[in-house]
Amino acid sequence: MIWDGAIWNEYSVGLAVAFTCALIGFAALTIERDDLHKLLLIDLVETASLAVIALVGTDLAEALILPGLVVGIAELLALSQIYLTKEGYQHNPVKRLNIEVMMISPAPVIISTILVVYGIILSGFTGGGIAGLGIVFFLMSRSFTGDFHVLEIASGVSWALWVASFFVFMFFPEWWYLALMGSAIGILLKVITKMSLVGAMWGEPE
Amino acid sequence: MIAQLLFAVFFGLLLLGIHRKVIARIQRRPGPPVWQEILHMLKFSFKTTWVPKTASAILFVGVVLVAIGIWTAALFVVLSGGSLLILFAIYMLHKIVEHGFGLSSGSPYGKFGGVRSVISAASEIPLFVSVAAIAIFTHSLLISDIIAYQALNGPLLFTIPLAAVAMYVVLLSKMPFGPFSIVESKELVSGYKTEHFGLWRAGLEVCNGLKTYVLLLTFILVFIGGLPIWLILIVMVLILVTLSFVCALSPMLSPYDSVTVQTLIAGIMVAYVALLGVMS
Amino acid sequence: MIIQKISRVLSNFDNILPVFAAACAVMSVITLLFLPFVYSEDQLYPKKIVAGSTLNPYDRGGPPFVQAEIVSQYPENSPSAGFVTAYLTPFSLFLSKQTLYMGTTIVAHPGGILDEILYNTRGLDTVVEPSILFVAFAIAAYIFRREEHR
Amino acid sequence: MNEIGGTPLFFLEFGDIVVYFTPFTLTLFILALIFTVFVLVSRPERQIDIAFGGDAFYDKVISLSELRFRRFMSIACGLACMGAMVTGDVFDFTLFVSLVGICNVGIVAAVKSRHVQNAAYQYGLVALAGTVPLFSAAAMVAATTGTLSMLELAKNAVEIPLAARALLVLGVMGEGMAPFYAAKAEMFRAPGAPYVIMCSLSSLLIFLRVAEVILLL
Repeated sequence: MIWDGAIWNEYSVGLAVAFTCALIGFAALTIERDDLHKLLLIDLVETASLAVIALVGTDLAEALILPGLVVGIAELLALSQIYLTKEGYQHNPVKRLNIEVMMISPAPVIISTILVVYGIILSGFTGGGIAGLGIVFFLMSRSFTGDFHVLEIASGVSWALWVASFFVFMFFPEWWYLALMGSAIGILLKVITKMSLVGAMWGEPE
Repeated sequence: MIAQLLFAVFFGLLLLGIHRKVIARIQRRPGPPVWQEILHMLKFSFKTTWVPKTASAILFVGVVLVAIGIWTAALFVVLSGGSLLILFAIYMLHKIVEHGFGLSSGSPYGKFGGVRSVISAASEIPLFVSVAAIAIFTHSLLISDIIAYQALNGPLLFTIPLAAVAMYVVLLSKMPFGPFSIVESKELVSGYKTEHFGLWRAGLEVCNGLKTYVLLLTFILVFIGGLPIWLILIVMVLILVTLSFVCALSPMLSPYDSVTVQTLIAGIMVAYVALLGVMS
Repeated sequence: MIIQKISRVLSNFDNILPVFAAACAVMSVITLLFLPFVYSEDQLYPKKIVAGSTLNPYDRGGPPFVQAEIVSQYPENSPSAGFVTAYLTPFSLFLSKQTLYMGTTIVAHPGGILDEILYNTRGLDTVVEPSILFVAFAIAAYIFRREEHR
Repeated sequence: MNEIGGTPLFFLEFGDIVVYFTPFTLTLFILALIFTVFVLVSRPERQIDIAFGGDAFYDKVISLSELRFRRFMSIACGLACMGAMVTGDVFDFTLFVSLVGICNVGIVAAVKSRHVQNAAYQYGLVALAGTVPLFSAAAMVAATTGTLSMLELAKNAVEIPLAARALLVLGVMGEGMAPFYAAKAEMFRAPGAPYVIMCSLSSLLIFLRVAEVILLL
């Protein structure tokens, strides 16, 4: 009864492939005992779910992939921090990127400034990623005494900005341009702060 | 409405009294008088009342009000023939109330009673399964529609006996002294209600009476159908006596075993309803 | 007794991931058995590839600031749908004129196609999504900072 | 539409995502609201252990910052719950559910004990794994029916694959897993009753809601 009637269209073939991948991933998860490997495997399985979303094959799929991806990344971020704490790993001082020829070299500053400025021009998600990369680069090559209050406030502001622009979109559609720019800046800030947090957690010079 | 509410409270407490009496007689004890639970409720109403110093005051008091509120709402839903799903939502949220009672006091005994209440949430899954089974046949979850369906096609008890059994198990898990009543087993003093005394305890007793009344009433309305009120009360007592027999004759399971047994029942029910769904 | 054995396994939270993963694996197999599914051709926000467009694969046609056609679920709820789609910032316009292969970059700008759905018709999704990110960020930052202060 | 949770009382439109209140979802919404208010206004209880062999007692002290953080997480959890209760869109529902999942992990993770951290990590892994069936289910609904709106799906125009429904339930089970293993964790011994209650309340609420969603589709 399963086989007759329905045709094996592209969508079903795609689903078959994606769920086979998920199956392999989950099978590995059932036997894996090491906590860190579990985390990595789950990240792998997540990719299969993104594939299932992508199979919708419309613009809607793209709108759904972004939240799906973000949820995965966000939970990964939180979980890896919990992992570090629970295993009692000390904050290992990582040697900073040793690319400076002289003690006070402006090179990293210039590179990261270029990245940040370019990111701001791009704006949106990609822009945030690039600008954040600039800050990560800067943090890794400079000494940084993590001032998380600033990052948290920036993250909160970006979140509030996004929600505010959403409401503008919904209730004052004639001001859509303002809302669009607001949310673009919001997402930019959001991605930048996340990247900087990653950079700051990465390691502090001793 | 008020009269019905009062009647439900007192009759529910009377049912609990009968429960204790029957268990006592099975165990060859004289047992307390059947109106003992009503006396309890009245006694607690006039006792000194305050809030323990260690408690989280607002939650400690608020949860009593929530408990009475949700079961009053439940009675209203049943009497007005509302959605079965709302009723069962309230029923499941009763877990949170028990949890709140236990945790807000700061006493370790209350706390563990509350925790046990939450881990046994699997006991509620059969409820949804029986809801799904009912929905397959009646295509509606409004209690009034279910009663109308049964008036036409005979009691659901005979159509889907296993769903009725599932709901019976759920009733059983809510009865005191039963095999699943791990929330108030004796090693936890009085379980989640250890620290609630005075007026708060009276509120809890009111809630218990209402709960027993509403659950038995729902069971009858959903699986047997609309009966005249005097017959409903008699059937209620009959069902209660069978429950008391089960409670008196079975030992209490250890907490995790109780959860496992309930989960297994839930699994069987899911398979049963999946089968029903495929067949229909 | 078998029940006691089962409860011993289930009561240990180190075992919940294997148990859950096993359930997921079984479910994947069941899904595979239920294949094939019928793909509904009547989709929301359909995508068409306009060959030769610099905005490929995100071209929806329409000059800037003119409403483009969008198939949404409840068009009456989003009267401004399609405006954002048709809009390109001066910089994105410049990029799109220079090269054929910058389509995906343009999406990242305010005014990209993706933004239309993200910001407008499915805005609530994207409100929840930064909230998830915000909460996860707060957890990580809180735990990290507490370790720092010790 | 078939009336599982009663007739919708009113709608709130956010573009394609329509939030609607039936008697059922409204009941759940109000309960989530009541408990969120409790979290907001009530102070955590204090725990006292009597020292063995005397009348002296120990008072458990938990840092203010931890309590503040857990309160923040519980409020976020309450808001996420309210969203999940009333949203009328399948994908939006899955997103709210994953927000509930991560908040639950947050409430647990803040407790400063190695054992609890371990538990939080395991719950977190399950929550993360739960997003796979959850999002897959939503995507399969979208692909096979061409819509995500529950109001449209309730019209039963196109049959949704049974597998998609089962995946949805499995995903919600993964996200709401944490409280059911809570007895093992020390988290319940740490003060903060209102916050822990939010953890189990949210799980029960999303279970209730997914039951409605499944019956509705």
